[in-house]
Formats: sequence, structure tokens, C-alpha cells
Amino acid sequence: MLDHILSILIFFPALAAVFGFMIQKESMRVYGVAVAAIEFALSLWLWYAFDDNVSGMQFMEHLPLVPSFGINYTLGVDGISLFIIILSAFFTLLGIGSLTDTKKVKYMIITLLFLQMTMAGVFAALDAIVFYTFWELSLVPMLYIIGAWGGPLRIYASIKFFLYTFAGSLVMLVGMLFMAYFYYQATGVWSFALLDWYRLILPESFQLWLFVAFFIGFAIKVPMFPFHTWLPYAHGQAPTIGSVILAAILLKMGTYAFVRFSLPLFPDASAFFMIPIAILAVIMVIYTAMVAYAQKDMKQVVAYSSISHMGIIILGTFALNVEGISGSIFLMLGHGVVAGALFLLVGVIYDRRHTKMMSEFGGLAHVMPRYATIFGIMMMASVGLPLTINFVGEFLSLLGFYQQSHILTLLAGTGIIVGAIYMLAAYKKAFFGEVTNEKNKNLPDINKKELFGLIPLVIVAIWLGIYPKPVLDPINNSVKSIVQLMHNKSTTELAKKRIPNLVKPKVVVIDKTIIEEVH
Amino acid sequence: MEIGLNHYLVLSTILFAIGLVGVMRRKNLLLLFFATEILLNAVNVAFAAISHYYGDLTGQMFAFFVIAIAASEVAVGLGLLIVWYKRHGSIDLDALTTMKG
Amino acid sequence: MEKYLYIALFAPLVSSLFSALFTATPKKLFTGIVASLLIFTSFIASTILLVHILKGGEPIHVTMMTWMATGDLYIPFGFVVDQISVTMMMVVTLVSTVVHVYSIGYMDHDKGFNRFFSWLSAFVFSMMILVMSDNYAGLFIGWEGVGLCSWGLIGFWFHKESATWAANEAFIMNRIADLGMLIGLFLIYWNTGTLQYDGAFTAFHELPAATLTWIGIFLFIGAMGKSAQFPLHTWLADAMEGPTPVSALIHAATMVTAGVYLVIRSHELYSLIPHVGLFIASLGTFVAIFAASMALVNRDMKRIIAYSTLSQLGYMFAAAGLGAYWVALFHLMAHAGFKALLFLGAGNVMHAMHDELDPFKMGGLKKVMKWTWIMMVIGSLALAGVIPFAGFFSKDTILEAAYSGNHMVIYGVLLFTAGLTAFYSFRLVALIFHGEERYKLFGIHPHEAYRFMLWAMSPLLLIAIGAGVLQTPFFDMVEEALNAHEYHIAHGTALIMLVGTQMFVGLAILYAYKKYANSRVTVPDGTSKMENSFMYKLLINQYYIPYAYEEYFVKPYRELSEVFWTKVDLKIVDATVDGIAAIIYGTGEKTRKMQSGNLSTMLTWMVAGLIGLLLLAVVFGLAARYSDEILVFLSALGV
Amino acid sequence: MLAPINISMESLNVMTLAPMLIPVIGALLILVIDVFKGGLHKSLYVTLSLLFLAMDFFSLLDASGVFAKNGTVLGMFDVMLIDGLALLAQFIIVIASMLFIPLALTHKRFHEFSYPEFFALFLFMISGFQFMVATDNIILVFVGLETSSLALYTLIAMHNRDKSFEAAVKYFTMGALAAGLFSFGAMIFYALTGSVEINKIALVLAANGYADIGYVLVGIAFMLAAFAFKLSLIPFHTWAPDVYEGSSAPMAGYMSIVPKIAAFVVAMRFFEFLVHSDIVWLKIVLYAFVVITMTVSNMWALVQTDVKRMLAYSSISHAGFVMGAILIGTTQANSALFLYWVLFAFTNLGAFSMLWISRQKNLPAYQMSDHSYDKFAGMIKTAPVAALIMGLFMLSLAGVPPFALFWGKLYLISSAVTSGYTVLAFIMALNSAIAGYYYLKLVVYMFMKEPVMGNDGNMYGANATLALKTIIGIAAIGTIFAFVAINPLLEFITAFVYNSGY
Repeated sequence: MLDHILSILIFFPALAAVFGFMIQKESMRVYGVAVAAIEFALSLWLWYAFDDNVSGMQFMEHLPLVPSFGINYTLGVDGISLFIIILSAFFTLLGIGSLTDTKKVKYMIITLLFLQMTMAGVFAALDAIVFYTFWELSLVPMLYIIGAWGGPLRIYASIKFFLYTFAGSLVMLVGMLFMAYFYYQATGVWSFALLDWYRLILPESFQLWLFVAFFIGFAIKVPMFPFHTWLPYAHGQAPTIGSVILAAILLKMGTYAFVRFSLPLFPDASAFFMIPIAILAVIMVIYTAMVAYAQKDMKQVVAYSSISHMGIIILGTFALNVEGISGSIFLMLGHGVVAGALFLLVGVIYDRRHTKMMSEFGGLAHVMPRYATIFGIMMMASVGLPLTINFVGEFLSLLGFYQQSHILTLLAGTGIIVGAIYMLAAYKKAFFGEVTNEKNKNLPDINKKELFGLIPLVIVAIWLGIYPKPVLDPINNSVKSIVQLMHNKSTTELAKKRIPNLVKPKVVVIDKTIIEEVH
Repeated sequence: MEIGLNHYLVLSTILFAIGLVGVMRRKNLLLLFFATEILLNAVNVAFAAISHYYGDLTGQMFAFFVIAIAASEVAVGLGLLIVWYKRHGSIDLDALTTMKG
Repeated sequence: MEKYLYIALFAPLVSSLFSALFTATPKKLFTGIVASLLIFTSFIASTILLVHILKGGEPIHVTMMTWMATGDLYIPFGFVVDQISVTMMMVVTLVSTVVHVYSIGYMDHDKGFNRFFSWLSAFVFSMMILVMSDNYAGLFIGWEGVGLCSWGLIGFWFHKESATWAANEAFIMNRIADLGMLIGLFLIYWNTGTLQYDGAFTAFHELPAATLTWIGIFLFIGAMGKSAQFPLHTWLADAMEGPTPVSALIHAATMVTAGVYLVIRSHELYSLIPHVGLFIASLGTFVAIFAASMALVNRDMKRIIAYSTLSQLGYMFAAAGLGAYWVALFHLMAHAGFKALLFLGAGNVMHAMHDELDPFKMGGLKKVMKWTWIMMVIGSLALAGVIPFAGFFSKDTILEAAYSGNHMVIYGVLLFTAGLTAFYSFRLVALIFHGEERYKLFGIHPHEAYRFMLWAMSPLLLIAIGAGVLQTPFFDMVEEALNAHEYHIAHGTALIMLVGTQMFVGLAILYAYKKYANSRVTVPDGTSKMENSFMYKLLINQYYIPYAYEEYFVKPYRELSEVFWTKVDLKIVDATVDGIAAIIYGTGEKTRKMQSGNLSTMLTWMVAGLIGLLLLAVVFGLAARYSDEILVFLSALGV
Repeated sequence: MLAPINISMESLNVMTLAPMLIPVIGALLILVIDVFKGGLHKSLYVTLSLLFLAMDFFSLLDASGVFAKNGTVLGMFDVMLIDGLALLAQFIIVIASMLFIPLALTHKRFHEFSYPEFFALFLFMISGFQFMVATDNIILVFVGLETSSLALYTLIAMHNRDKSFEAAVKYFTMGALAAGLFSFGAMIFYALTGSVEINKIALVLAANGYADIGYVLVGIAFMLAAFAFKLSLIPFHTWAPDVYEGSSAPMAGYMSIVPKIAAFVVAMRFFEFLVHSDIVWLKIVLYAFVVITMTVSNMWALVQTDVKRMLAYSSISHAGFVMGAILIGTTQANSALFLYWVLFAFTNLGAFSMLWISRQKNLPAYQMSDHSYDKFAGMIKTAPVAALIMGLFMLSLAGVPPFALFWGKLYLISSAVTSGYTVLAFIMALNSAIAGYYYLKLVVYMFMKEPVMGNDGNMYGANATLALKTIIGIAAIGTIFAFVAINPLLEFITAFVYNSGY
């Protein structure tokens, strides 16, 4: 069974979703939780069986799909994808478990299970076309979730979400086809297999264009400034569960894809574009944090904060060294947990008051102390307090990028300031002060169902903040091999300089140039 | 003056152009069909001439087929025209605009 | 010994978690007692460790587990108990034990009693991590942890707008500095390959001075935030919104001294870059007089003490900057004692006066609150540096250090500040405890604090009185660790200095008493000549710095955010995306009329298409036929 | 005295003619049956048609076996040409027809199906298409084209509504013009080369090195116009939306597939050698056709309010997209054309069939037209399965993987990439994104809106019978599980195309 565990992880929820149509409405929730729990257990088993010391792919599966065109159903996980898969199963479980009573709950659960299939698929795929398939397919359930259960602007938001990402990924598809063609030219064989592509060393000029093509697809998904405007709408209109999954997992597809595709395939281009992308990332960090500060809607604050944090992830990814990339991957998990939890939390209050406007609240800490506590913990995790999950990622990402550019890291580092500003301001508006609004006087505190979703997230957020080792070690191993691969593949001076060689004997080299730059 | 191939071809082209203008300008469905017949017959003239020029029968064969097809086209076209006339009492083209956009 | 290390470290955590269990329930007295006991346990363990170190035992160094490890980076949870950290541990645990016990009384009637102890113990835990960590990353954990607890405790009465505002201000200001610290950490890592103190310190010797300077500057920026040095000082005065025990523990004795601790801890770095040290000393000196000047006229009891804290922190930085690390540490220790004492005394007064803070509305409290009066006076004497109280020894040594280093400006300013300190301290004492009983106008019936609260303050009293005797043993202990040396000034000079200083201080005290301890003092109503003078306005408005921050940073930031959102994000970035979609859609909408449904038009389109193709064909055909001629023609044109 | 003509039956190679003859025989049989006994139920004719189409299919299988063994086969005085293209196109034609004809078995009565002539004409039309694709001779192409077209006009008109007549008249008139253009173009090539066989034309033109390039271009212009009409390339497309709207839904779906593949094959035969002889003009013109057709028709599709008309524009766009294959002209591109069209056949027929089963006899007040978007509002609530299937077809048309059409797009864009048409590849990709909007619009209506008052969802299956459901089921399965079939299909198509020399 372990040989096919990835396929099982992918298709079990889909199959369960199809069977779900037969289930009577009232029993659906239990069924959903059961399926998601099994899925989560499977993903944990995957972790258990995962060999931490192997840096390459594990649990590989291979099935020819269109062999004449080089498309194969190839799956595998390494330290980079493993935890995102687990996280996706985790969130599906939490999401279904804490699902509030909504209309058409049956369809919602079926949709979520389909979504889980696509998420597992994206992160397990090692073939570009399979990856692309799940990548696109993931849009469909999310489209439905936003469009069918969303707020008043839901249709605009869902279409914008779909078309924007769809357009971007089509450009990426062209890039993939080029990549396959170059591989074909080099070897005479068609292949979309990622591991084959890794072996291909492209001339820099090709790399640059391909990098841009892939970049557009990924950047829209992340979403990077200035391609981010679909996200506030999507989050603003989506139901709680939609926002949770969107923020926790779907956005990570973009950053994951950067690590999986852009870096190892185009090391020279990555080094070349490092600074421009870092500038974009810095803009994301500061600009969206400021926009978040201006928001009146609690959910929009969290939505913009997601973009801001994604900026740090991007920065870490393009640090091109082990510290930065490991940090960015860890921050993907961290941000997933934290942003997911924050959206769940906003959902809690939305369920009670059917508004997310902060001006409607105030003094909630009096009436809902437990809620305020959990919100506070997650807020602190979001602003990156040490010993919470986000800090590890942010610290490593920034640390990594510091090697590349001091001034940009300093600017991106202001994220910890501006992040605190909007978060604390929002928290103050909603939770502190006297209860001024009569409607808030008798709000019930958080209930069991909601705690089911939140407590595990709190535990994870703190546990991985204190002891990230079990997660960081496998990530580190895999990242090391990717960085080494990049270094070996790189051809330009610039890339050789920016991407460290890990093989060299370990001595503390004092890089004189760093000091020169500081001046 | 000797009539050569080119004269036939020019004639054919002029006829064809006349047909095209007719196709564009005619508002009466029946006359529109005539214009399309002119188009086809213009081609027939040219085919016959070229066929003679090459001493090859293929062109004439083509012309025959064109004639046959033109005939069946007229049959179908008139059929449609009659039904339309029965329903609407008019064969004016400008009435045929229920679908657009 | 490791056992005691862990006890000292984790007892506060246990305490915090235990109290946290009851946050949602009404007041439970036992949470306060249990918390106090656990903190006391921590104190005992620290004492055992201190004894171990005093006996000349090896510093204890443990590595609990890995925290982060990736690439070449390896950060463990490692803790070290050496001469420096054990001093800090003693300070932290002692003051916190006192404050915990005191708080049982002070927070008696508060709804959030249990929550308070949870936060307070969490703070102690963070502080212990900060001082005990064996690496910069661990220090940063504690650093941020105390920031968090400070946020929670300043904003403890979260129904008050001013309290939450101050909490956020403190957190954000600290974050600004933390960024500097973070950058310092990055610099250390990328230049030395490690964040462990010992590894980094060894490597520092190999580094070029420029790098070291940058590291020193960035670390000091971090220290500036936490220790509220100019220009990041505004939060400290506002932080007085928190409960008074909090001010005593966090904003006087421990957290604000973390910056000093950082500099002392990194003395191996700063001793390599004396120019940065001089800058630190200068800034410290400036802050000393700057804060003291603001304390002169302030009408908020707690704020006055807060400014004095600020001023004393300036002293510490001055000492540390001049290389007198042990003096700085000693002053830190002594200051923790008497300043906490002052704050707790002020807490008693507040309790008695129903949270009234304006000393002008008090007066004559000596009669009702005898013990508090005694303690406050002793605390103030210690603060003013009157012989033989604690402040005398520590402060005098700072002056000696400045003098012997030939930093006469620093020396002069610090000396002058000592006079100011004496003045404002006794202005406060005089206003509160002497003179008319002005509080009666406001219908308040003051009472002395609980007896056990006074008892709880007694250890601090002892320190304030007798810390001087500790100077020599302390010097012996840290001599090696801090490269310490005594400051030898010619005997005669020293005597003149001593007497002069004491006289100066004594005069200042007397002046304060004369001016404020009489019956003519009234509650100021903004009409007196002094209140309308420029200097008074400048000082009472804190040099207009908070106002400037509000006007030139906060407001523009808010407005810019608004502009970014409504103008840039919605009107430019998003509108571009929607605009592209609208253009595509609009083109379709506009051109759909092409499909008029009229057969003639349709046929015309076809013919037009044909003609278009034919035209193209003719053009291309001609071009192809006459391509040679065209080429000749074009070349003639010079194309 | 004329010498007796001696022709051996073997040299005639009747086998080459068999696939076309079978439907003709079937059509005649249906007419004969009607002569002897009128008023028979349509199911008889449907079954008979299916039977003959099945026989047609088997004869094609047989022919393809021969082709696989011996390569291209000529027959009937070298007029018939059975090569890979012909076979592939005929396969598509016959399979699509087999999927189409059971759609006549509706629940509601539509009177065209009660006429046996409908089925006879249908079979005639099929043989017309088969003639078109299975020959190299322009005369036969012309005859096949006209046979099928005339039959098609009649079939459209038989739907017997005002709009159908209007559609038929429009289509007919424009078709007549196109026929004139085609014959004129053929005349020019005949004048230039003295031949009406495409390969001979190619040989002669190549032999004299395209001396009269101007005339060749004029000839191409006429031919191109004629094909552009058939393939509904802008600006020769104007008939398409009206005709699709006027004819019944399955007929519209059928029209979007079968006549076009026939035209594509002829265009491929005709233009391929020209493209390969580096006639820049042709490349530019084709490029412009491709880009304008897919982009502009996409824009028009965006603004439609009727689903069928939207699908009409979308079909135009798809045709433009596939026309790219002819422009590119590599083996991969030509294979991609067939692959795309097979997958398109399944998806598009499925989509139109979904419209067909929801066809009402009388329109309720809230509906502007037969298949306005409003009609589908909230379909997920009233008819969830139907909504899911319709959504599936829409996603497939939009090119969302792993549904059928994605693979076609993938392979076609890949062929553009491989032959250096980078910009074209990106234009194709972006057009798919634009197209996403209007397909999504229907999905939005179905899944995210509330049903219009009074819509109880019964109408979505009003016309459904087992036969219709089966067809839709086949189309749906074909659309979902296309990824399984891609590899064999691709190998099969590539082999056939390659062995035909394209």
C-alpha cells in the first residue's frame, strides 16, 4: 500500500466525494469528517514512513499516460512537498469539522473533498502536465465555493479569481511546452517529467524567457504585487471555509511551484531576476501591509496580511541559499496555519453578527474572552513572535536573503513593524475598549465545533514554533539537494556567485564583499 | 481581331464581378439567386475556354458539373424561397433579420 | 547544578500556565499564592546558582535541544549561567518575587486577577530566557517575549482606550528597534557563521572594524528600543498606563534594562569598537539629562518615576559605553532595587488615593502612610545618590569612570543630572507626603497598604539601603567575566568630588523641600506664570516629541495607507485588471453590430473579405514580380 | 467505331468507393421503404441510419487496415484517394454522425424527424462529406461539397420554424456565393496548371518555380475565401451564428464539427504544399485569419445572451484556433488538428445535446430565446446531474485539464511551440483564457444563481429519452476519461498523418 500511498491520498477523497452524492443530507457531515480524518491519517502515515535522511523523492509512482508525448503520471514527495500535503489534509479535516451550518452542506463537503484531491495532486505531482492538471482543477471547486456560498459580490469575485489565475497558468503552460520542447531537442525524447527537466541545462537567454512565462503563472497564484487584486475580492466574498483553504493551501501552490520549478530549472534566470523579484516582494510586504492597515473589514485585513506574508516567502525563496529556501518553505506551512486560523476566527464572529466591519465591534474581549485569547495568540503568531510557527520561517527567510542584499532585507524586515501595526490596530478596534454596540453584549463565546478547528491550529502554531526540527530537517535535506543542483547547473558568473556551493569544505569564510556593500 | 483565351478570361472575370455586385446589391431574393447563377456561369465560360486552350476535357467536365450543381442549387433555393414567400408574403432580404448580434 | 538552572528557568513558565488555566474564572486567591511561590522557587534556584558562581564554580552551560537548524545555521535552546547572567537572574527573580507578592494585594479587587498573574509570570519566564540564553537568537526570543508580555500588561485594563493605545505604541516602538537587532543578528551570522555567544565572540576578533561597527550599531538599535533610549523613548512614559506592579517590574527593574544587558553581554564586541561605545555613552548621557529635565515639571507621579528610570538607563548606557561594563551592571542591579521600591511605593499611594496620579492633589500623606513614606524617602535617597544608600555607590562609580576616562563633558552632564535627579525625586516626595492635605478637597480617604504588601517590599528596601556593601564582592565576581577594573583617581581629587557631589545633591534636595513641602502649594490651574513659560511648556509636552511623532509619522502613515488602498490599489492596480477585461468585453459589445443579421450586409462582408485578400494578393504579387526593382529603388532611397 | 473500353475491376479499386456508397445505398433504401409504406415511426429510420453508418464505419476500418499495410490507395481512375487524412476525417464524420442521429429520438415531437427524407438527406450529406475528404480532385471536392451543403440547407430548413428558414436562406445564399468563389479559384488553378488534381497542381507549380506568383496568389485568395466561408473564419463567418441559432441544437452541434473537419482536410490538402513552398503571403494571411478569428469571435461570444449563440461563436473561435494547425503545417500540427477535432466532437456534441434535451416547445415568459442564460439559472438546485454534466462540457471547452479538449489544446499549442510560432502560442493561450469567461458565465448561472421563479427544472429533461441520455453519457465519459484515450489516439493519428505525407 505504501507504494501507492500518494495515489491513494489523491484519489481517495475524490472517490469518497463521488460516493458522497448518495449520502443523505443529515449524515453528510459525519461522512465528511470521517473521510477527511482517514485522509489526514493517511498523510500522517506518509510522514511516518517518510525517510528523513533521503533528500530526493520518495514513494515515487509512475504510470505512462501519454508516453508518446512524454506525459506520465509520476508522483513523489520530498521534504518540500511532504508537509504541505499533510497541511492540506489537516485543513480539510479542520475545515469540514468546524463547518458551520450552511445551506447545501452536502455539496460543500463534496466540493471540499474534491478540492483536497487537487491539492494533494499539485504537491505530489512530478510531471509538469499532471501538476498543471491538478493546478487548474483546483480552481474549479474554489470557484464553486466562492461563487455559491460567498457574499454579495461573490460572482464577480469568483470569476475574477478563476480567470486571473487561469490566464496566468495558460501562459505557464506555454512555458512548460517550451521546456518539453527544449528537452526534446536536447535528447530526442519528449518528456514532461520534472526530474528529467532537472537534468537539462539551458542557455541563459532561454532561461530568462521561460522563467518569465512560469513566473506569470506562479506570481498570479501567489499572488504577487501587482497581480494581487483578485485575492482581496476572493477572500472578502468567500465563505469562511473557502478563505481558510485558499489562504492556507491554494496560495502556497504558487510559492511551492517557485521552489519546485523556477529555481531548479532556471538557476541562472533565478539569480538574474533575484533583485527585481525581491523588490516586488518588498513592495508586497510594505505596501500591502499599509493597505491592510487602511481596511475597515476584519477579513480584508487578514487577506492583505496574507499578501504581505507571501512577500516574505518569496523573498526567502529567492535568497537562493539553504537558509532562505528552507525558511520560505517553513513559512508556507506557518502562514498556512496562521492565516487559516485567522480566517476561521473571523468566520466565528461573522457567524454571530453577519458582519465583518471592525467598527461594529469593540470590547469583544469582555464578552468573548476565550475567543479573544485564541485570536490574540494567532495574531501574535501572525506578527511573527518567536516561539510561534511564523517566526521560524520569517527569521530564516530574512536571514537567508540578507546574504544577497542587505538593504532589501532591511526594507522587507520592516514587515515585522508594519505587520504589527495593522494587526494590533485591528485587534484593538475589535477586542479592546468598552462594549459599545448593544448587539455585542450577549454574544456567546466560542463553541465546541469552532474549538475543534482552532485548538489544533493553536497547538501546531506553538509546537512548531518551539520545536520545528521534525519538519525543518526533512525540508533542509531536500532544499540542500536543490541548492546544490542549482549551483551545479548554473552557468553564469552571477548565478555561481549568488547560489552557494554546499560541497565545498566547511570553513567560515569571511566575505569581504559583504562589508563593502554595507557602506 | 482574333478572340483569344484572354478575352474569354476577361469576359469571365467581368461577368463574375457583375455577379458579385449583384450579390451585394440585390434585395430581392430571386434576383439574388440569379446573381449567384451569373457567378457560376462566368466560371463556366472560363472553364470551357481554358479546356479548349489546353485541349483537355477536364475543364469542360468541370463546367458540366458546375451546371448540374447550379441546377440543383436553384431547385433547393427556389424551394426555400417558396416556403418563405408562403409564410411571409415577401421575398425582400431586409425582412430576414430576426437573428443578429 | 543544571537542575537548578532548569528550575530557575521553568518555574515561572509553570506558574504562568497554571494561572492561565483560571483566566476565564473569577478571582482565585490561590493563583496569586502559587504563582508567587513558584517565582520564589525560581529565586531560590537562582540564589543557589549564584552561590555556585560566587564559590568560583565553572559557568553552567546547557544545551536543551535544537531549535532551528538548516543549512549552516544551528540555533539550540542553550542556556548559560555565568557571572553576568546570574546577576541578572538574581535581579529578575528577586524583584519579580516581590512584585508577585505585592500584586496579590494590589490587584485584590481586580476582575482579571488570575490573568494578571499569568501574564506576569510569563514575563518573568521571558526575561529569564533573555538573560540566560547562550546565543543571540535565544536572547531574541526573550526579547520579543518580554515585549509581548509588556504589551499584555500595559494593556491589561483593555477597556481603557489610553491603555491599549499605550500597549500598541510600546509594542510597535519595540518592533522598530527589534528590526535593528534582527539585522544585527543577520550580520553576526553571515560574518561569523554562528549566533552562539562564545563562537561569535571568538570570531569577532578576526573581523574588520567596519563590520564590527555595523554589528554594534544594529545591536544597539535593538537595545535603544527596549531600553527606551532617545528617539524611541516615548513609549516608556505612556506605558505607565499599566498596573503599577507592572511598571515596577517591567518598566523599571527588568525589561527596560535588557538593552543594557545586551550591551554588557556583548562587551567583547563593544570593547573592540570604542567609537561606537563613545556614541552609546554620549547618547546615554544625553538621555540622562533629557529625561531628568522632563521629570522636573511633570504632574504624573508614575511618569516622573518613569522619566527617572529613563534617566538612570542613560547612566547605565553611559557607563557601558565607556567600557565600565561592571559599573553599568552594578547600577542596573542597584537601580532595580530602589526603583522598584519607588514604584511599589507609588502603587501604595495610588491605592490609597483611588488611582489619583497627580501629586499636587495629594500632600501630607505622611501621617496616614508612614511606612510607605519611609520607603519612598529611602528609595529617593538611593536614587539621588546620597551616601550611604545604594545609588551613591553605583552612580558615583559611573562618574568616576567618566572622569578617569577624561570624558569631561559626560562627567559634567552626569553630575548636573544627579542634581536634577535629587530635585525631582524629592519634589515628588514632598508633594505627596508633606505639606497641606490637599487630597481632602477631593473627598478621598487614604489608607495604608496591606501589611503583607509592605513586608513584600522590604527586600527592596534592604537593597536600596545596603547595596553598597555588595560592590566589592560583586566586583570580584565579575572581574574576570567583564574585564573589570577599579577606577583609581587621586585620593584628594576623589574626596573633593565626593564632597562636592554630595553637597550638590543635598542642596537640590533641600531646594525641592523648600519649594514643595509647604502649605502654599496648590493644585496648579494653568494660570501661574511658570506654567505659561516656554520652558515649562516645552518640558510638560515632552519637547513636543510625541506630538511630532503623531503629526509626522502616525498621521501620514495612516493617510498614506488610505491612499494606497483607495487610490493605488483600487483605482490603479485593480482598475487596470478590470480595465483590460472591460476593454475586451467592450470591444465585443461595440463590434457585435457587425453581425446585423441582414443578408446583404453578410454577403458584403464576404465580398469585402475577398477583395481584401485580392488586394493583398495583388500587392504581394507585384512586389514579388518587381522585387528586384523595388530593391534597387529602396537602395536608391538609402534604406 | 469506338474501341471497347477495357477496365479491370481490380484497377478500379471499388473498395475506395465503398464507404461513400454505403450511406447512399442506405438513403435510397429509406426512400424506397417510404414509397412502399409511409408513416413509419422515426425510430425505424434512426436505426436504419445507424446501421448503415455502422457498416460505413466497418468499411472504414477495413480501408484503414489496407492503408496501414500498403499506404495510400488510389481508385476509380485515380479520382478516389484513400490516405490517412481521408480515413481520419471519415472516422470523425461517421462517429460524429452516429452520435448525432440518435438525438432524433426526442421525447417531444419535432416534425422533421417524422419525414424519412430527413434521414435520406442526412445520409446523402454524409456521403458528400466523405467524397470531399477522400479525393484529390477539385471537381469531386466541389461535387461533394455541394452535395453535402445542399442537403444540409434542407435539413436546417426542415426544422420548420421561421428562424430555421431564415437560417437556411442565409446559409444557402452565402453558400452559393462561396461555391462561386470556389469554382473561380479552381478555374484559376486550372488555367495556371491545366490540372484539377491537387498533387498535380502542386507538381506543376513547383516545376515552374511559381513563375506566375501573382496569379497563384489570386487563385489562393479565392480558394481561401471559399474555405474561410466553410470554416467560418472572420469575416466569412457571418452565417455561422445565425445558422446555429436557427437550426435545432443537435444540428448546430453537428454543423460545428462535421462540415468543418471535411473542410479542414481539403484545406490541409490544398494549402499544405503552398505553406511549405514558403509563400510568405499565405503565411501572413493565415496568421491573420487565425488570430482575428479566435480573438474577435471570442469577444463576440462574451456578449451573447443566448447559450446556443454563444456556443456558435465559441465554435468559430475553436475553428480559428485549429486553423492554426494548417498554418503551422508540421506533422505534429496536423495530428493535433485531428486530435483536437475528435475531442471537440465529443465535447461540443455533448454540450449541444444538453441544450437539446432542455428544448421546450413553448417559451415561458421569462425566457428571451430558446436557450437564454436565464433558463439555466440555479440549475444545480433543480437538476443537479444535468448541471454537473453541462458544467463538465463547459470546463472541457474552456480547456481545463484533464478534460478532453485540454489535450487537444495542449498538443496544438505544443506544435506551435515546436515550430517556432512562439507568439502564436501565447495568443492561443490567452484566447483560451478569454474564452474561459463565457464558458464560466454559464457555469455561474447554473451553479451560483437562484432559479428564476416558476422554473422547477422539469424542462431540463423535457426532451430526454434513453437514447439522448445515452449519447450525453457517451459524450460525458469521453470528455472525462479522455486522458486514457489520448495516447492510443495520438499514436493512431500521428501514424496516419505521417504516412500520408503531411
